[in-house]
Amino acid sequence: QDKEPIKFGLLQDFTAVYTFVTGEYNQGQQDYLTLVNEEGGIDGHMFEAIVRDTGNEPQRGIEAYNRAREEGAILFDFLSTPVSRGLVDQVMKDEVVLITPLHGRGDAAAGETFPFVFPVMATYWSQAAVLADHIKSTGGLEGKKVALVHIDSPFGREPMPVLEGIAEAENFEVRGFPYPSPGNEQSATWSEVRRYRPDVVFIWGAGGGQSVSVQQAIRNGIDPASIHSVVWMAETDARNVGADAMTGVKRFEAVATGTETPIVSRIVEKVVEPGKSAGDAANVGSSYYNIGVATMAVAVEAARLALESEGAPLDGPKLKAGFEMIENFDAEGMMPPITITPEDHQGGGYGRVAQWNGSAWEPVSDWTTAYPEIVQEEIEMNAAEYAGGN
Amino acid sequence: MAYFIELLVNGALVGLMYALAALGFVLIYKSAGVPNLAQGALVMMAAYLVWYLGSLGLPIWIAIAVGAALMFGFGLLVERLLLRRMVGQPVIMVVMLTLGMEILLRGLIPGVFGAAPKPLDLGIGLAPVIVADVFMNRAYLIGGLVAVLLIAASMLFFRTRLGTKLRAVSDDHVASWAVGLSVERAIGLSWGIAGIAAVGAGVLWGSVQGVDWTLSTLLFPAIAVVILGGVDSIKGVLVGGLAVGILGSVIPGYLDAMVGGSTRDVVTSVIILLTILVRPHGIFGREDIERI
Amino acid sequence: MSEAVLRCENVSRFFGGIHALKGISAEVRQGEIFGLVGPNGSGKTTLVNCVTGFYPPQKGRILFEGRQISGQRPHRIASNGIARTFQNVALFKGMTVLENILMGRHIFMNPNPLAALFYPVWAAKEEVAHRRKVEQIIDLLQLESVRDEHVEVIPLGLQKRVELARALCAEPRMLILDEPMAGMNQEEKEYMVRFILDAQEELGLSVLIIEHHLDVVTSICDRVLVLNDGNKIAEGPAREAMSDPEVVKAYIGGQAHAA
Amino acid sequence: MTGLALSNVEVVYDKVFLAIKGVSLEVGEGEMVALLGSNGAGKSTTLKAISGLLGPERGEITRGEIRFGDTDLRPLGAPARVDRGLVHVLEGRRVFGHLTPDENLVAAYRGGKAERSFEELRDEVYRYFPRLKERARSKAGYLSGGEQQMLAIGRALVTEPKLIMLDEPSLGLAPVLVAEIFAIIREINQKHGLTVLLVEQNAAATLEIVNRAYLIENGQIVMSGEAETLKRNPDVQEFYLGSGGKVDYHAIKHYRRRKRWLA
Amino acid sequence: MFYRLSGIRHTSYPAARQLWPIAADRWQVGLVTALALAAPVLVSDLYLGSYVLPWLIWTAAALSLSLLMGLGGQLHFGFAAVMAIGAYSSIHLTRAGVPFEFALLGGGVAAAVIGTAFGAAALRVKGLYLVMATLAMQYLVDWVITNVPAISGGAQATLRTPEVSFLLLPLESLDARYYVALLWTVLMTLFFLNVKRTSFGRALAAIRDKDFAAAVIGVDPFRTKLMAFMTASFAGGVSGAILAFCYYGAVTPEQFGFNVSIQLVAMVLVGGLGSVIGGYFGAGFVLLVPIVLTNLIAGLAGAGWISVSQNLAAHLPLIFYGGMIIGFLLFEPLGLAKIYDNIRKYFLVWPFRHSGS
Ligand SMILES: Nc1ncnc2c1ncn2[C@@H]1O[C@H](COP(=O)(O)OP(=O)(O)OP(=O)(O)O)[C@@H](O)[C@H]1O
Ligand SMILES: Nc1ncnc2c1ncn2[C@@H]1O[C@H](COP(=O)(O)OP(=O)(O)OP(=O)(O)O)[C@@H](O)[C@H]1O
Ligand SMILES: [Mg+2]
Ligand SMILES: [Mg+2]
Repeated sequence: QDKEPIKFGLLQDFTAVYTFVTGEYNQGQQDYLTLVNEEGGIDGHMFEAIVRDTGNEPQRGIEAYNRAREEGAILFDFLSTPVSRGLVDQVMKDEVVLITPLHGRGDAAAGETFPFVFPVMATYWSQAAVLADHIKSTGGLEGKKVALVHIDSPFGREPMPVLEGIAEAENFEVRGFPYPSPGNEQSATWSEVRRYRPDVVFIWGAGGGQSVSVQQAIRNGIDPASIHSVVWMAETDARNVGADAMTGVKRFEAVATGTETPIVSRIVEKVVEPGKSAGDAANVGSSYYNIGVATMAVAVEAARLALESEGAPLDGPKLKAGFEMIENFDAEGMMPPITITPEDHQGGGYGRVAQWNGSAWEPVSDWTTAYPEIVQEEIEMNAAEYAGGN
Repeated sequence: MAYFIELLVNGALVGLMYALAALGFVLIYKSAGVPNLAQGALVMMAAYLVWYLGSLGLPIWIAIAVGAALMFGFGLLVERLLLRRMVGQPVIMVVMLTLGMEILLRGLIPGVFGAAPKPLDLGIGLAPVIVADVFMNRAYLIGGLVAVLLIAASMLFFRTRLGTKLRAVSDDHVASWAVGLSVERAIGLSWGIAGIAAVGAGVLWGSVQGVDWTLSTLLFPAIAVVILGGVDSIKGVLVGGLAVGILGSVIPGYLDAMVGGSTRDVVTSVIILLTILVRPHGIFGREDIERI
Repeated sequence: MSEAVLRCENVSRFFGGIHALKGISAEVRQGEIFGLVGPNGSGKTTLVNCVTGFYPPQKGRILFEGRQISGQRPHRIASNGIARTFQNVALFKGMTVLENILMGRHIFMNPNPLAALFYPVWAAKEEVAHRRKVEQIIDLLQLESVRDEHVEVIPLGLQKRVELARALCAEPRMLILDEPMAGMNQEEKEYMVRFILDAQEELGLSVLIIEHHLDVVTSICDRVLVLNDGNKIAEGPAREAMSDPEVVKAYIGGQAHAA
Repeated sequence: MTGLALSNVEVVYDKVFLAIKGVSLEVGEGEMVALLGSNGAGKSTTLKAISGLLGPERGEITRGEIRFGDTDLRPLGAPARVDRGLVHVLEGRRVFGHLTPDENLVAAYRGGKAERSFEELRDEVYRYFPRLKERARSKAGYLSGGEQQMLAIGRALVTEPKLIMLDEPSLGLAPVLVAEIFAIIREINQKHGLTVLLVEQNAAATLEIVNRAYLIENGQIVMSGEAETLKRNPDVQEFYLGSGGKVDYHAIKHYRRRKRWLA
Repeated sequence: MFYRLSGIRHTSYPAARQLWPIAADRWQVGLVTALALAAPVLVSDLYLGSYVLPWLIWTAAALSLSLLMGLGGQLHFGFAAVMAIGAYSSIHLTRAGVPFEFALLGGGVAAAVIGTAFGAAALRVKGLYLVMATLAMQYLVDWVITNVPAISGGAQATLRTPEVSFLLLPLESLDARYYVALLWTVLMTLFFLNVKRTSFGRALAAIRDKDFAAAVIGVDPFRTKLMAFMTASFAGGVSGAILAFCYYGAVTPEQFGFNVSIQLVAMVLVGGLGSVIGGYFGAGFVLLVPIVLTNLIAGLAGAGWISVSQNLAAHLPLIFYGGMIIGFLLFEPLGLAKIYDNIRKYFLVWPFRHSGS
């Protein structure tokens, strides 16, 4: 059987800003595709990953994208906000699928404005909403003081409008505390945070800056249990801070961690153990690895649906249609059940909160979505700005 | 008031941490006349080395000692393989060489040892040191002490005969040869010492932020320190470090809330610009003797 | 004797704690060759630097052709008609002899980046016109053979000559030479003197020359000024001033190796 | 013998420019020899070839032999040659401008390899050049030209040389200092038996103090002999001595006859 | 030692001042121009759009910087910020309804004004200090762009270029964008070549070599340097605008970050300071080598020729790239232009091994 392979362009930043995640994330993606191939592909179609480093540079992204497209790739994942943002227009013109899980433009959730772009997982807005909701249900939000300590970049500031919206609804106070990029030094910011005496702290950064944030919070006498992190907080950060010291810190979680879920245990058995993993076996099951697996699980599911309803050979528009047919897909329990529609490319904005227990991330809430109206308003506002030319 | 003092104290400590990274730069400049843009990469490399040695099971202190020895050797090697062939070339070429080296190391080290951040635990602990309501960062406190010690040691070193010889070499290579100084050995030595200083910076910063390539970006605050203090002055590292740290802590401490963005880099940039406008050679830097 | 072209009135200059010039007054007259001598570090170069604007005097003033020039920046002073050479040869490396000399015409050109955009209509004519003058000077100083060489490869003696050519190209009315004959042997010195005299005669210049070669000073200078430690210790016709006992003690020494 | 001997040395700059073409010369132990020649003749190049300083200027010895006593110098680096007792005072002084005179001397002191203590050597230098002692604490870059020249010579003496090479020590110096420095060079040579190789433009003063001299033109030795003999040579008189210092510069001819020594 | 025009004699001053005095060179230039004009037909869209086009634009940018660094000897480590000013200003201008042609000029003027202001601040210093001053400029401009949403394009910090046309040619198609970029690069090239022959160019070079000697023959160092900053910033600003409109289509602050400034400096140095052909080579090298290496290594790994981890494979281009910069400096410090020159000389004097004496 010689059915033509389905190609995905995983053109990511392995060497610059996203090094903290790309290695594990991309390994998870490749391993999952290997697993699918080992299991016979989808309807006999094999998956092929075109992996290139872009160094977070738009120009290298453009070249890698054009080349991969010529090689026949119909889905792209850049795992780099600048590259994704720079290529959104091109992707839509070329009618191929761009997935932007946990990066890129949040407003791409608006499927009608961004027909070929799929955030697939909870945007930063939804993440903030889920975290806020968790705080509300555990200790209440009313009258609390919330500090958003964030890297001083568009990404760091992104949750602010949503938090302000929720603050209005729930009657609490929120204030932003920016620290300069790359975040390896934040002491002045945290002195200010301590003076503010927050009840709840959100930390919104990535990479080394995250562990510095946690350390600084603890050094300033902030209870680890009141620290809530964006999705970028993993085992490595816990080891940096000190596994014990970090106990109690919470994070948003888009995908379950560990090797227990069926998919990951099959990867271990059929990919890792035979030595076919794309990287270090020790990474398997880590937070970022599993996120990578989940993104590909969604993509492969979309391809399966597209093949089923539209038939081979697949192309961009067919794959897009496949994505929009995804309904209640949870990757065999790895992730919240998502439903993608032509209007909602985020899949509902589901996630949960997990807490570091000294050795692992332990879920402390169910998969949920929160404040959909507030998030939706933000999405629409930004999407309208984009449609208007921005 | 306590807030102000806290900003001041922590700023000073941060400044000393930067000074630690800046020290290597000044050591090389002072004794070889080379602005070493790869100093940040050396700091990163040192941190990776110590992490790697630790992950082999060596106790941290031994790992640091071995790391220092290796970095010293690496400094000698850099001179032997690269700088020796650049003698007599214009400075901009040498600068470019160090830039090439920075790119090379930025690829090589994370490429070989892994790009994801590595933990480096010095056992410093996270509990704050609280003196009269002022919270001090314990890691920075120790880093500041180490910085002061290393700076003092370097100052003493340059008072010795060997130190004088290194300064002579940075002044004029050909004249140094003519009186029998081995320029090669002097430059190698200065790179070696800068390698050791990089271990200090790499280990302390690595323990705070984790070990990954971003350690090499310490070059920029380090350069701000150096410009303010004077590129060839060890005293300048100390004073420049304190000034950059304190100004970069106190001013944003009040300004950030008003502006709604983080102003530290702006403050640092303005410090650099003002220094250059008002006193181009920094506080203690030597002026070029130019006779017309 | 004709009137003064250059006039220094009570010029003082400090460097940090060093008092390099202590109120020097002097004047150079139209068409003469004026020697400036004195021990090393006595302030000769500093005086010249005051005149040409590199280290403006902190006290006193300097007049050129009756107009005050102290306080002006070097390039203004240059375009007023004063040209100079330097103690340590200061040619533009990486340029040929010809380009170096052409630089001397700068004050007559209009250095505008836009000229490059419209090169054929604008800049090309300008260049060709100036080339004629440059060729005259090259001819005068016998530099034809090295015209297209890069300056750093020609011998020091020729480099000094190129520097002189560059200064002459600016068509100055006053020429200042800082040790033009340092490091030259007898033969080369003679050549250099010949060129200086030719230039002075043919172009009608006033010349201020700093030189340590006593024989040259005494034989070509109309008058000299002797400095010592920032003070004027003698001034007057060359032979008289040079035999002043104080000058002999401070500058010439017991058994003079006049060569 | 422990003198210096060059035979047939050829130096090429930048792989293309032949600066000296087969220079041979000898300097016997304790002797004082001068190397005279016009600008760009290759005097400095010869000295650099001896002291091993051609490298930084992209020069290279392509042929010939340089021996100092029994040792072949060509394979040695510059510092090793200083250890053998050969020191070069560079053209244009080149003191360490940011160091004080004292520190300049320290930099040149050879430490453990030296026979005498630093203090001893320094005091000796200050004995020769008392002026330096007065300015021992200010930066060398701000010294006057003559003082810098003294410092450069003093710095060379601290290396305890057997042979000292001086490249145009009188360049840019006032007559009184030229006399002083020449007197000191002579003293160093006569009292301490230090061998001296002197490159000079000031031929008159030089021929007064040296034993022998070589004339170099266009990278080749064109004449050599005892100082007394040379002084009487008509060409040397015309081109180097200026007919005994009695030149009337106003009467110089524009075009001169060719030199005769190759004919 | 230096290249001489052996065998060619000029009979008038103007003839000696031609841009390309050698007939073979004129042929070569003509051929390259013809190839450049025909490129859209000759080269596939992939190569035209992802290689040739950015290469041209970055060449123009590198030449702008080389004007300052190569001719003027003024180091500038914040040139990406200058380009950013040009790019952002021109986009905002076109959005405000200004025709594209004027928006380009406007971008250049904005860059020139701000770039010159920083240049003026830095005029007192040279070398390393100038590097730092311009670095500070980079940080300040970056900060303003990221912290002022009105400039950066709202919360998403992305600013898309509106659809425009250049002299009635809509910038829709790749070919149109290519020709606009080509036009600008050719203009820059001619300008650069001519600058070297004008009094302005020589004054710049003079100041680079010996500022005091330049002053003494009447060159105003302040004015000349300022003019160099102004000219280079203007050209850099226009290049930035062209980059935004003809290549990126949407700008984000990262596109003009500090590392881009460093890349520009590397382009100028690797190519050869102050050399036109070096600008082309340098831009090509710095821009394309990492890309080519990435593809090469991926290809080799895919074919099973090398087996390294994904992590190391991704870092190999960086390693080679750094290594090549070092290699150039060690073995050919005058840059790629010098290598080209050596080859050219070899052929010019062929069949002889050396020219002249
Ligand atoms: N830029 C400067 N900074 C500090 N001191 C200086 C500077 N220029 C000159 N001096 C000092 O001023 C004094 C006079 O120096 P100047 O160069 O004018 O002497 P000179 O007469 O030209 O000597 P020479 O014959 O050696 O050239 C010296 O003591 C010198 O050290
Ligand atoms: N670094 C170099 N590169 C190329 N050519 C050089 C270099 N140094 C010297 N030369 C050339 O070699 C020849 C001899 O130079 P050298 O310096 O030895 O002359 P010199 O006799 O000392 O003259 P001067 O009286 O000027 O000091 C000259 O023609 C000079 O141009
Ligand atoms: Mg002088
Ligand atoms: Mg010489």
